[in-house]
This record gives sequence, C-alpha cells and structure tokens, in this order.
Amino acid sequence: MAVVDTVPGTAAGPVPAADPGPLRRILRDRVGASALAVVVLFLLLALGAPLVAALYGKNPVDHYGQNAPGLLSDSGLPMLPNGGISGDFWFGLEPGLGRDVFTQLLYGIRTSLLIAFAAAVVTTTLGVLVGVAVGYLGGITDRLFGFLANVLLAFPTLLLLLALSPVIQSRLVDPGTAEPEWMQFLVLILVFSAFGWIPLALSLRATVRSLRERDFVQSARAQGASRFHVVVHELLPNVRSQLLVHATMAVPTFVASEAALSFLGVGVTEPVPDWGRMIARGSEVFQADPTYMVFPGVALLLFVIAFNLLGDAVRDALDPRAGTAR
Amino acid sequence: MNSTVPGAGVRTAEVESTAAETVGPVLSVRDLTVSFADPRGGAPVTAVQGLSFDLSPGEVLGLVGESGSGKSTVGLAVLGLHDPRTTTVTGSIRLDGQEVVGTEESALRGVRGGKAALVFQDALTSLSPFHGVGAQLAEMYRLHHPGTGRAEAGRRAAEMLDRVGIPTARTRDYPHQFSGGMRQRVMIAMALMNDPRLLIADEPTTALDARVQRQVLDLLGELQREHGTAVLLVSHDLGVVAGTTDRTLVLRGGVEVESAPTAELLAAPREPYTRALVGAALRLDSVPGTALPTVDEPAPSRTFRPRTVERPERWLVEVDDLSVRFPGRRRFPGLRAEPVRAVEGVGLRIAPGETLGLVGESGSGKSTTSRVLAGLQRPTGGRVLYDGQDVTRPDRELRKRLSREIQLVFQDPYASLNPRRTVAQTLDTPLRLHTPLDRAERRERSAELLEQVGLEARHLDRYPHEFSGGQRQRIGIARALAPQPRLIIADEPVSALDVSVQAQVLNLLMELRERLGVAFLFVSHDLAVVRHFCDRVAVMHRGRLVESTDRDQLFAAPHTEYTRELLAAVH
Amino acid sequence: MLSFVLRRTAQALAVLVAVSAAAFALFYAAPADPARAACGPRCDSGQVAAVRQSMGLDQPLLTQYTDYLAGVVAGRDIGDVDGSTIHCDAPCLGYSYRLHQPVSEALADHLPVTLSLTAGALAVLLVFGLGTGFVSALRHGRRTDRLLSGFTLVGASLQIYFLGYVAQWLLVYSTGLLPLPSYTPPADDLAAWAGGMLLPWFVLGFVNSAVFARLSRSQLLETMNEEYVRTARGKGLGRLRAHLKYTSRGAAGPLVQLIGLEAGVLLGGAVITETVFGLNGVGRFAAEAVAGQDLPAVVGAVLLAACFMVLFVALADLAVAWLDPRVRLN
Amino acid sequence: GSTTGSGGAGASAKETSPLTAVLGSEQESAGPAPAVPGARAGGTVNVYNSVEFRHLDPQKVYAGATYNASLLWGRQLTQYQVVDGKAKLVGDLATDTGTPADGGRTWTYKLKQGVAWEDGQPITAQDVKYGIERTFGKGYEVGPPYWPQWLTGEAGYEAARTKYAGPQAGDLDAIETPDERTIVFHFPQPQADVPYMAAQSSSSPVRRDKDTGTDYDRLPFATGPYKIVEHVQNTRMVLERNPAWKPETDPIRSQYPEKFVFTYGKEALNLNQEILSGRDGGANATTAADTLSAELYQTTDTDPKAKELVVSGRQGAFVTQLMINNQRVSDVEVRKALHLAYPRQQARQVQGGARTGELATTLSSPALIDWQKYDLYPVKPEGDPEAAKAQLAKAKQAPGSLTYAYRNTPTGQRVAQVLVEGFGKAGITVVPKPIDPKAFLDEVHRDGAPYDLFEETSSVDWPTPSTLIPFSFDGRAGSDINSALYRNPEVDKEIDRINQIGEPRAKAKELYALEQTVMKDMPVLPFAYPTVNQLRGSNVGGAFIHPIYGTVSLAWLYLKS
Ligand SMILES: Nc1ncnc2c1ncn2[C@@H]1O[C@H](COP(=O)(O)OP(=O)(O)OP(=O)(O)O)[C@@H](O)[C@H]1O
Ligand SMILES: Nc1ncnc2c1ncn2[C@@H]1O[C@H](COP(=O)(O)OP(=O)(O)OP(=O)(O)O)[C@@H](O)[C@H]1O
Ligand SMILES: [Mg+2]
Ligand SMILES: [Mg+2]
Repeated sequence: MAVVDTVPGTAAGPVPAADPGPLRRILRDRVGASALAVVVLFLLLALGAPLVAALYGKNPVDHYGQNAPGLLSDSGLPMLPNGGISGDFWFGLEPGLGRDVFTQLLYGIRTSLLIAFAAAVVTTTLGVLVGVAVGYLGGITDRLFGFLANVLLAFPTLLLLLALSPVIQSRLVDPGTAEPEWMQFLVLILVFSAFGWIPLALSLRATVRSLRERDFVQSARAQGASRFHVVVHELLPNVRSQLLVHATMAVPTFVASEAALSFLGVGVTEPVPDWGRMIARGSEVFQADPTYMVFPGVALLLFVIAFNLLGDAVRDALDPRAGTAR
Repeated sequence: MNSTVPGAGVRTAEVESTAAETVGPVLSVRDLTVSFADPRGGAPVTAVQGLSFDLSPGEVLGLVGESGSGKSTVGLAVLGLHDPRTTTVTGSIRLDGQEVVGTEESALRGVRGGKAALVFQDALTSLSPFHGVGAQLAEMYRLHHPGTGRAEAGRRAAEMLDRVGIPTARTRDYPHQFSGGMRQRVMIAMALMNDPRLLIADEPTTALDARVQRQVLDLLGELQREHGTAVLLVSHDLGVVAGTTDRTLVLRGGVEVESAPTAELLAAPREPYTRALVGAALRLDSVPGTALPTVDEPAPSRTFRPRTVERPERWLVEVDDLSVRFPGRRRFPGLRAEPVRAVEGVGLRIAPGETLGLVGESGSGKSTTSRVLAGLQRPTGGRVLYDGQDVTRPDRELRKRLSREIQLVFQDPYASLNPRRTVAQTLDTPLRLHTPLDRAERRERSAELLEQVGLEARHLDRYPHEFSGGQRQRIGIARALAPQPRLIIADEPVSALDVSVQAQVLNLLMELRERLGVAFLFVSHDLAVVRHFCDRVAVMHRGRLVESTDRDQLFAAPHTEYTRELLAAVH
Repeated sequence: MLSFVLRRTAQALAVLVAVSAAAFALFYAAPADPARAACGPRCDSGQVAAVRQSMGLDQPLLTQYTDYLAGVVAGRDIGDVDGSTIHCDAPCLGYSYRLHQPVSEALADHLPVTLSLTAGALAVLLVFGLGTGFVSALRHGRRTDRLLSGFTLVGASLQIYFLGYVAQWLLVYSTGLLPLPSYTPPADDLAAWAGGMLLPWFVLGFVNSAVFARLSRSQLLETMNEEYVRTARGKGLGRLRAHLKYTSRGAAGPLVQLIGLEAGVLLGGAVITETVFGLNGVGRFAAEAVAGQDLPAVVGAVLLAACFMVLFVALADLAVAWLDPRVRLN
Repeated sequence: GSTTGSGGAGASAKETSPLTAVLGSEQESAGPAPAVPGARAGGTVNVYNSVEFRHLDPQKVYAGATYNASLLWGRQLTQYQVVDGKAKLVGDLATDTGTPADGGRTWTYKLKQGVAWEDGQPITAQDVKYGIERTFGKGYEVGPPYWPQWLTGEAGYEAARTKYAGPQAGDLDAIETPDERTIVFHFPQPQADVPYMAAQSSSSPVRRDKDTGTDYDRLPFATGPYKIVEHVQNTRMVLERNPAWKPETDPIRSQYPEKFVFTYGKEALNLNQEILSGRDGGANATTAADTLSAELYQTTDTDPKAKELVVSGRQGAFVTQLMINNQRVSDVEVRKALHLAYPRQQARQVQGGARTGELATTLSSPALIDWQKYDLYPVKPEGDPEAAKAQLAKAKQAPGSLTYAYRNTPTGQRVAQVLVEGFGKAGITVVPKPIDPKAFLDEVHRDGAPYDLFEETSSVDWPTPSTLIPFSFDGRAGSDINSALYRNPEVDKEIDRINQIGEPRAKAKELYALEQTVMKDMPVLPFAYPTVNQLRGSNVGGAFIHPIYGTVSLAWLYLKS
C-alpha cells in the first residue's frame, strides 16, 4: 500500500505531533498501566525481598513450625485454621517443614524472575542473532535453519526438558560435591534457552526476509553499505518492537514452564524457594490444607496475567498499524 | 494525464436533456458529515463535512481530490457500510427517495447490491479469493432475487461475465487466476448483476496499466449507457475523470471545493485549488522540460534551460544483450518450474548528463533492468559497462566507485526510508561511506543537502513518519545526491505521489539536473511524465526493448505497434 | 497439488529421521547405563557386561542406530537380559527392559488414553476457543468482547496443575458432581469413557483455548477489514452471513495451522495433564520412562510425539492448501 | 506422638515379634487353612497397582509385595500361616517345615499328597528341584542368591555359578530326589535357615515342560488357588479359581473370591481415591503395593468412614536407618554426637508423622523371631543439640562438613532440610546432595562413594536375624552389602562362629547379643520401623498387612456382599 500524506505538500509543511513514545502510550491505557504497576510491584518485591522479610521479621529458611510447639500437628499440618494464618504468619505455615509462606512466596519471585529473565535474555539474543542473520543471508543457510527449526519443533519439549535436566546436571556437577544453587539455575536457563529461541528466530527470519527486499535496505546496499551496517543499522532497529513484545511474552512463559518443571520434580531443589514446588507440595496437602496451594497458585496466576497484559499493551503501543505510520 | 476530451461537453448536454430533467435524482446527498472516533480515545477525525450533491439517473459524477480528502468515505456512506460503532454519519443521503442515514441494517441490505452497487479500487482484494467468480456473481443475483434456483443464477452470472468479455468456460475459476483487467471486469459485471440504479466506482482503475485502464473505463461507460445507471466515479486522477464524467466535484480535506460540469471545470476552474490541480496534471501537449504549476505556485515563475545532449565520446552506461532470469519455484527436488525471463536481450546507452526514460507496462522488466545497473541484481547474461568498465563482476574498487557514482531514488518514499532512522542517520550513511568528512562535517553537509531539496536543517532529527509524502521523496533525493553521483536511477519516483506533489518533485528533479549535470535513468509507466522529463525514451515490453529513440520522435511518430497502443491509451 | 504433497512428505520423513538420530544420540550419550538398569542392583560388572552385550549396547552408536532404523522399517530380533532373543515386529521401536515389552506395544497400550484425551480436549478447545474468538470479533470493542478477552486471558494464565487440582477437588472429590477422572476404553463403555474424561477434557481444553480465542479474534478482525468482506456486505449480505461465509474462510488458514500444531503437541503427550488426572497415557508413560532411565521407551515416545507433530503440521499445511485455491492451484 | 489411623496402626506399637511359634508342626501344616471369620465365597476383587509387578517368574521374584500377591497362584515348600496378625511358618507343599540332619547340613522335605499343577498333574520333587536349579541360571541374578551359595558352599553368587550354571548344564547333585515326593538338600556347611528360604518364591516348583523362558515371567504356571487366565503387560491381569487346587492340602490360603482382576498404570492418588469413594468398582478393590497417598491423610484422619478403610501394619521386617559411612566418619564420638542431635521426630513429621512408622532404637526389626527391644543411648526424639555438642567435644577432631546424599524427591528434599537444620543446631554442618532417585542405590553403594550420610530402608530376607549382622555388618563385605562400611574384626570372628550354629533359635539368640556389640559403635543411626497404610474397599473383608511381607494379603481376602 502506498503511504500517502494528509499534509498539503508544501516544502516545509506542518509536521504531525511528535510520537508520544511507547511507555507513555502504555501508561495512557488503563489496563496496560495496571499491568505495568503489578509487574513493577513484583519486581520491587523481588529486589527488596530481604528488606521486606526483615521488616516482617521472618525468613524463608527457618522451620518455625517444627521448632516451636503448637504450630504444627504431628503429621506436619498447621494447627490453626486456614493453613495457620495468624498475626505472626500472614500467609500461614508450610505443612511439614513449617516455614513461613509469605517469605517463601516473596523469595520465590526472585527464583522465578531470575530464571525467566535470564532465559528471556538468552533466547531473545539467540533468536535475534540467528533470525536476522539467516533471514538476511537466505539461500542454503536459510534452508538449513528451516530444517533445524522443524526438527527442534518436532521434539516434545517438556519431555526433553524432563529428560535433559538431570543429564546436564550430572554432566556439569562432579558427583562428590554439592551442587551449587547457581548450577540449578544455569541448567534450567540452558534447557529453556535450547528451545525458546526458535519461534522468535522464525518470526524474525520472516520479517527480515520481507525487509530485505524493502527499498531502504536496497538503497543502503546500493550505497555500498557493509552487511554489518545493513544488519545492525538498517534491519535491527526495525525488529526492535518484535523483540520487545517477544521478551515481555517470554517472561511469563518461562515463569510458568519453570514452575511446571518444579512441579514435575526437576526444577530447583530445596531450600531455594520456588513457586512450582510450593504448588506441587500444595497439591499433596490440598485436601487438608488448601491454603498452601492457593497462595502460590494465585500469585503465579496474577504474575502471568500481569505480564501477559503488559505484553499486549507493549504490542499495542508498538504496533505500527496503530498509528505511527500515518 | 490528458484533460480535454473532445466531446465531453457535448455528452454532458445530451444526458442532461434526456434524463436529468425528467425524473428526480437517484442520489441526493445533503449536508453529509462523517467522522471517525479514534479507538485510542483521541479527538475524532472528520473525514467529510457538510457535503451536498445530487446525482440524476444516467449521470456520471466524478469525485476527485487528493489522497485522504474523503472520497472513499462518501462512497461507503452512501451504502451505509461504515462501522456504526466508530463512525458518526449525519445529514441525509437519499437513494431513490429512500433515506440511508440512520436506517436499519436489515433495510439497507436490499439497497446494497440491489439499488446501488460498489466497485472498489483493487479487484484482487475485493473479490473473495476462496470462491469462484461465477459463484460470487450468482450469489449477488440470488441475494436480490430470492427464490431463484442455483442453476438460473449461475446462468445469469455466466451471461453477465460473457458481456464483460470473460469466456463462460472460466466462470469456475478463482480470482487469482485472472489478470488485473479481467478481475476489474468481473467486479463491474458483479456490480451490474442486478441492474442497479446507482453504481459507485471507487478508483476502479488505479491499480491498472494505462492500456487496461482505458479498456475498463470504456466498458464501464458502455454498460452505464446501456443500463442508464447513474455513476459516482471516485478518483484522484483528473485524466480519468475528464474522459468519463459529466460533472465533477472536487473535494479537499472533506469539504467541497468546487463542483461543475467536467468540461467547464477543466477548461475554466474557478477555485485556485482546482486550478492548481488541473494545471499540475501533465498533458501530452504541455511543453516538455518546463516548470510545472503546483497548488502553492499555480503560475510557475522559474524556467529551465532547453536541454541538449550530444552524442558523447564515451557512454556513461552501455548495456548490451542484457538478460535476467529468475529461477522458477522449486517444486519437488529436481523439478523446477520454468524460469521467469524478466529481461531478454536488452541494450541501452546513457550519455553523461543525459536523462533516459524507461517505460513499459507493469512487469515488463523496467525495475529489473535498473537493479542490474545499480549492482543489486546479477544479470544472467549480457554485458553492462559503466564508464567503460564491466560492472557485472565488479572488484572491490569498482564496487565502491559504483556505489558512489550510481544512486537510487525509489517509488515509494516511505518504504525507501528506514522508519527507525532519523533523517540525519539516513543521510549520514552515504556520506560516511563515500566522503572523508568527520561526524560534524557530515551533519553540516546533511543540512546543506536538505536545503538543496527544499527542506530545512531543523528537520534533521526527525523520523520519516513525521514528514509528508512529498517531503519524504525529497529526503530520498537528498540521500541520492549525498555522494555527488553521476547517475541517478529513479524507479517510478513520482508514481505514488498526488498530482500536485508530483509536480513539485518533478520541478525539483529538473532543477537539480540542470544544476548538477547528473544523468538519469528515469523509470516510469506514465508516458506524460516521461515525455515531460526525459531526453530519450526506451520502451520495454515483456522483458524486451521494443523501441528506444529521442523523446520527440517517439511521441510524434512511434515505430512499433506496441508504443502506438501505449500512446493511444493515454489520449 | 500432488507435487506439494510429495514434497511435504519427503520433508516430513527427513525431519523424522533427524529427530530419531538426535534423540538416539542425546539419550544414549547420557551417563545412565541402561544395561545396569535392566540388570538390577545385585549385578556385578561381569553380568552387566553380559547384559550389555545381549542388549547390543556394546556396538558402536552408529551401528545401534542403523539397527534401530532397520528395526523400525522391517522389525528385528533383540537380545533379552537372560540371553534369549525376542522378536520385535516392524515398526520396532526397541525393547523396554523395564517393562519386558517391545516399546511399540507399550506405546500402543497407552496411546488410546492420549488419543481420547486429545480428541476431546481439542473439541472443547475448538468449540470454546473459536466460539469466543468469533463472538469477541463480532462484538469487537464492546463489553462482551472485553469480558470474553479477560476470560480467555485468565485461561491462558492458569496452570493446568493448579486448575486441575482445584477443579478435581471442587467437582469430583468434595461435591461428587463429576466422575473420577479415569480412562475406560470407549468400546467397553462409552458413557464411562466420556464421564471419566470429562474433567480432563474441559481443563485441558479451556487452558489451551485461550490461544485460539485470541488468534481467531485477531484473525477475524483482520479479515473483517479485508476489502472482499466489505464487497460481500456491499452486495447486500447480512453481517453475520458475510462473516460466516467470507470472514471465517479468510481467517481459517492460520487457525488450521495452529490446530495442527496443537494436535501434534497434545498427542505427543500431555505430561502434566496426565499426571494431574492420573491418566496413564503416552505422556505419563514417557515421563516414567525418563524417570526409570528406560532409554528405548524414551526414544520411542519422543519419536511417536515427533511423528504426530510432523504429521499434523503437514496435514494442516495440506488443509490450508486445500482451503485456499491460491495455494491449491499453484 | 499419638498414633493416628485405624486400629491396625496400633499393632506397630507392639514390642514383641508377631511370629508366635517359629516353626509349625506337621498337624499345623495340614490343610485346610483356618477359616477367615465372616468370609463368604464369590465376587471379583479388584487389585489396583500403579505399576506392574517387576517379575512374576517365581525364581526372579524378590520383593515383598510380589511374594505376597504370588501366594494366589504359587506355592512353595513352606509358607507363613497368618492368624490374627500372627505368622507361623508351616509346611505348604511340604508336609512340614523340613527335617534337618547332620547338624544342619542335610535337609529333607516330603511333598503332600494331592498337590497339583493347574492342569491337574501332580507336583513332583523333580519340579521343585528344577525350580531351584533355575536360580543358578543366567537371567536369574535378580532373585535371591542363597540357594546357589548354600548348595555350593561358595560365599559369592558368581563363584557358585561357576560350579553349576543352571538346568542347561545338567543335573545339580546337591539336591537329591529319591522319589516323586522326597527332596533332600545337601549343604557343604550347616544351614539353620532352610525352612525360611524354602518359603521364598525362588523355592517354587517349575515344571520343565512348562518353562517358557522369558514368557514365564508373564504367565507362570499356577499351583495355588488361582491361575492367571489373562495378562496384558502393564495393563491388566485376570486370575480365576484354579480347580486343581485342593483346600485340604493348603494350610495357608483360601479361595473365597471368584476372580481377581489386577489393573496397572493408574496414578496412586487416583486409585486410592477410587477405593475411598467406592465408585467404579472401588468398593471391591484393594491395592497390592501402593500405600495411602499423603494427599489423603487428612480425609482418612477426619472421616470415620474413610478411616475404617485404612489397613495399617508394620512393613515386614524393614528398618529405616541413617547410614553413616564409617570409613569417612571413623570417630565413634562423632557418630554418637550425630545420634544425639538427630531430629528424628521432625524428620518423621515432614513425612507424615507417626502414621509412617515408629521411631527405632535397634538395628533389627521387631518382626524378627524372639526380638527384644533395647535402647543403648536413649535420646529425645526431637534431638538434643546440647548433649550432642558435649559429645562432640570428646571427639578427637570435630568433623568438617558432612555430605548427606538423598533421593531427589519432594520428601527427600524436605528430610534433607530437616537434617541440615537439626544437625546445624549441634554445630554440625551437613551439605545435602540430591541424587536422581533411580540412581540412588547404585550411587551410594558404589565403591568409594563420597557421602558421609544417607538414609536407607532395608530388610532382612526372612524373619530371623541371620541375614542382618552377618551381612550388613561383616567387615569383609563390600559397600554394596555393608552400606555403613563397618569394620570390626571382633564382630567378623563372631559372625563366623555363629554361622556354624544349625539351630535357628539358638543362632538368633547369639545374633541379638552380637547386634548390641555392634550398636555400641553406633555405626548407623536407627530411625524408624516403617508402617504401611493401605486402603481396601468398603466391601472387601479380611484385609490385613502381612506381618512378613508388609502389604495387604490378597490370599485372605473375601467380598462382604
Ligand atoms: N475507518 C476509519 N477510521 C478512522 N479514520 C478513517 C477511516 N477511514 C478513513 N479515515 C480517515 O478519513 C479521511 C478520509 O479517508 P478516505 O479513505 O475517504 O480518503 P480518500 O479520499 O479515499 O483517499 P485515497 O485517495 O487515499 O483513497 C482520512 O484522513 C482517513 O485517514
Ligand atoms: N526476485 C524475483 N523473483 C522472481 N521473479 C521476479 C523477481 N523480480 C521480478 N520478477 C519478475 O520479473 C518480471 C519483471 O519485473 P520488474 O519488477 O522488472 O517489472 P517492472 O517493469 O518494474 O514492473 P512494475 O511496473 O510493476 O514495477 C516480472 O514478471 C516479475 O514478476
Ligand atoms: Mg480512497
Ligand atoms: Mg517496477
């Protein structure tokens, strides 16, 4: 479609009002603004977890329920109703170990976010590099990539994650030594990254393929610009919004996947607080103590919804069809 | 294009005497205002404001105006096709005495396709790609003749298609299997299926070649006369309107500027805007190489030197026996479709400082040829010399030189600018690559370039979308000028622009040509533009060069049948 | 069209061979020793070596792989732990020493569960997802649209393992409204089959329907603005009929592709759903095989999943080609 | 802590052995079995199992739950008769529990009249011999190694097999079958435990012409009250009454239900739910091996109807211990400090509390004959960090950090957290090391495994202490058997001496004394005598936890209506 101007064609005609910028536009959207607020709240809680915990006076590792009598029954269930919610333990006590649920949740955000963000960064970077390069180069590279992507996509991902995590773990850790916490994180980030980059790379490849034929790329090439210049200065800025949307949408996906793996028992292990493991434990004691599953379940729900909404808002704000083009 | 069609005025008189005075108007629009709500909550856009006009049976009314002036909005409002949730329509639209504004959707269904029918600009997107054309026509019939059997409707559809020259054997085919002109004819056949009282044709020929455009317009006129249908012809092209309409209404920014019988309007426009619009339209009888009138400057003061290009000692560009083939689509490993022969045995010469026009209908290989020259496309065969050097397999040195001395200007000014780079960044690239200037100097030079093309230094840090189409094309030209090229390849540089903007850009190009002495390869399908701007013209047809001569000679006495046809279509 | 089918089939086969090779290399390179696992804890190294030999694990990986492929095509004989040989019919996916069963047989045992689960969930997902998408698009920008969009968003953000437990608790255990999730072969008792699958169908269908709702909504909205839909309405066709006949046809392509993808993914085993509802389908089978280091079973399950994936994606491509004359007739 | 669960759980608190009389007399060995009070015949019992039994071939079976289930279709020379939760070893196919001679070097069994295969042919001494010969064969390593070891007099199984390589290698001379009904075993060394070994599944007869090799693992030929008529692996198995079985020959089993239908592959939680709710045949169902899911504890605790369906009892002769690698933690004072600091109660709490078992103070299980409770170093169940610190002060050198290897399961992780915190309070740093559950046993038993602590639940092979100290604490045994790597030459000498005793009770007495000697060194920390809790449907009668095999006994079940 030919882009047409509504401005009378004078040499120095009035220029349309400046673009308000994506952030402004997200804020203008009520839903987007609240989503952003929730996301920021989660981020702040993650960053300030030690501070909040200190103010609240509990930590996520002490077995309060086991050490003080009267909190847990012999079989480990909280004595007080609603999962042991009390003035001391705002969200109750963990059945069994008797840790504080509130601080567990709080520190759980850190686990989720750290893995999700890292995986999002890795997959986005990888996706961009491969997608843009392959899309631009075309030819045999492109066909090889297409085949590789098909093969990787045909793999049942979850199954592979299940099978691979212990393998990678045992490859990386010397059996005699204790596995450092960061190693678990690293393994999860690695397995997520192994597959997460493909969809982005595929969509970028398609975008770049069409951009490659666009006049401005042709023009840069005709002017003798290097491949590097074309990719970095001409193509990359044009896929920026796609990247941003991908990254925002990737975070909740990885948070959910991480929780799913933990639920299936191959995620992060004790004592690192983790929502998926809390839900798994919650499902064991659900009939006796539904509260313990509800807190992480709802927190995860809120978190994922907020991120998804934010992703939508980012997409809307960056969508060229939504108004910048004209 | 051309404006004065002999006999246009006569026809107008004829129609008025027979139909318009005897019965009431088919369409009567009073004080029509249409505004669109901004989905993001901004101020609503008023696309049409206080428009009134009448259309008598059998009359053809042209609705002209530059892009975005609200022409299509009027057309859609007549059929009540706007989305009622985002659109506010006030005023009155009476179709054959029946009010459309505010009428129930169900009542409008009988009107749409029955009393009034629509033909849109692009037939490929307007016909459903998933249904056969015959079926689409038959549906149109059955919708307004309830109780008709499938067979009967199918027969009528086939008949109608036959009327517009589509063989009956092809009624089962799908739209994509037809050429653009055929599709447009299918659209017209569909619109006329139910003998509507009113036909709204929204830019029905914009997407077509001049030749096909002529055929379709002729067909439309023929059928219209036969059925006595009133036609609202929407167009931005005065040339189209001139040859077809009885009366013309000029819109600007949603407001009526002027309305008069077409011949009158073209001969003696009353409003300055109309005058400019008429003046800006190039005609085949205007003096080539003169400054063109624009809306801001209806009587151009500037003149250009008459152009003389002698046969040079050494051609800047020599192309011999050039051929380009694109591999066919891969089917099964080992099987490939026939290659596309985009260019076959083309030979061209361009002298330093000369402007060569390359014309031909769509797909004739113009762009491909120019891409070879720009080094963007490797030819399959043939020889291409630039300044005596073979450019088909350039070494580093030559490539660098070519990329400096040959520059490109593209058709679509928006697509040719990177939307994510500021004007300064866009202009910086060629300067950085081809001049030894440092950063500050490059910025200074960029500002100079902008001024050269009539923009200002303060525009440097803006993004393309902050400019109008004409301004964007100027930026594209400034970029081409940056490394001081010897040859500029301009691929349809004004086709996407409104007439008045087109005139401005052509003026600028002529001015630069005179000042800088650059050679041009000017690709266009618009003969009037080529005639005005070029020294020599080469005509391409299906990948072959059919003619290449001096401008005046070509337009006065074309050698080949094909060229003659092309020229005839413009007249 | 024929050449399209042929090309697509060749592609699919190539992908499958690559997947099998990758799976083979990946899992057999793992540190776990299948021979030790098969032999049991009391085996000493000599016995393990013997078992390894009878299982063919002493061969180079490449030989094992080509034997495996040959088995898939033509069947083969496999050594058991006790030195006897077992014939395994084509398509032979190896022999599970954990289950004492050819992998293909074991998979065939579990497949009906997953098939049932997938078919029902897919139906729910289509009806619900496409339905909400269609209504949302028709009521674009209105309250219904916002409500439905919110609803699907919540669906997309809910995790099966959370929703599944809560729903099970509410609908099955505490109120007894629904039967216990279980699999009964439909041939035995159709009502019991449907009853036992009802909750899994709805939970899996609902959680996954959000993607469809969103895609169908955006596709329909996009298509609604297509000129040919406007033309159809300009012909005098009612809004609903125009959308049903023209818009939905235009929006179908990407949806069909997504359905193919989803069917492939679901058939590959909905590990979490099957875990939550205790259904013994391919997903659980595979998860258990992973936990039990039953490599032939893992590779078999991976291959089966990949097969479904490739098959359904290819089918979707064919369907799209069939739906769209522009592709079909080229 | 208070005991929860149904009355059965109380049984676990008893402090004497459930074995009443050790060996039954010939009269007691005669059929029919004592009638189960209230039993009626007929109906189909559903048996739900989350996983298929690993083996059905009698010579490959080596797991309590399978022993217990196989009583339905398989018979051995001897077997446990259970009345009122008390087990007594009686002759099953044999007329009595065996006659020793030659100081325990020769044992003679005589088959009963009228015992038959499912096709009606009599079971012969040759069939019994052939069955035992199979335990030497290739592929049968998965079963217990005792017959080959005892019959050849070799200490190692492999060495034993070099002397005789199974039925393919011809006849085994060590077993004599003078006539169709007499079997005589000749052992190079005195063996006191032959009657118990004769009750193991690997002593089952196999008829040579019915030995289908690998397939025998799927469809063994029946001698018991039921026969397998259909077996789809990992899916289902159907048992019907065996008309060739005669109740008057069998002092143990009954034949009340018409059929048994085993269903495999359902998730444990779901099948438990099904039994609890009684829907879809759940009322007629029981589990064979799956225990009550933790998810249902609350329901069975609070709902009296559900509580009634829980069948509880001690898990055979199993004992759970915190293993200490005695080579790595060689200072006895440190081990004693660990014992004092061990937060046993908390560790039990995270696994479900008292219902999961009774805290242990001994190496041996209360299920063994003539067992007596003792507690050498009494300590608070929640651990005594102060006492532990004081004890630690006596150590020559304080331990650095100790590695605790655990199965990487949710429960495993929680117990690890408890230990880290509990031992931490006493100033002992514990580094938890998660290990893939399937690889756990191999990994911790591997030579030179670098772990200081790990938990192990193990059992003797039959209810005498003969396979406890002489195996698990024999300093000459490898890490696969002597998990704690306990080395004490004195103890080894004692073992050799006691092994020469041919009379079971005398031998047991000596072994209990030796156990206390070992316990003085605190080589491992006893944790609990685990309890099993299983569910049976409301219509299922006669369910109890088999005192030896530790699961619900199928052979005693009947349907109430
Ligand atoms: N659905 C809509 N929502 C919002 N604004 C619209 C809508 N349709 C048209 N407009 C705006 O109304 C004005 C008139 O549009 P219209 O399509 O009638 O112009 P036109 O004269 O047909 O232009 P062109 O020659 O480009 O077809 C433009 O500013 C356009 O942006
Ligand atoms: N990259 C390509 N691959 C395959 N075919 C191509 C390619 N580029 C152009 N063609 C074909 O080559 C022929 C000539 O194309 P070209 O773009 O040169 O025509 P044109 O004269 O510039 O047409 P227009 O006026 O529409 O721009 C056309 O048939 C076109 O379909
Ligand atoms: Mg328009
Ligand atoms: Mg072109």
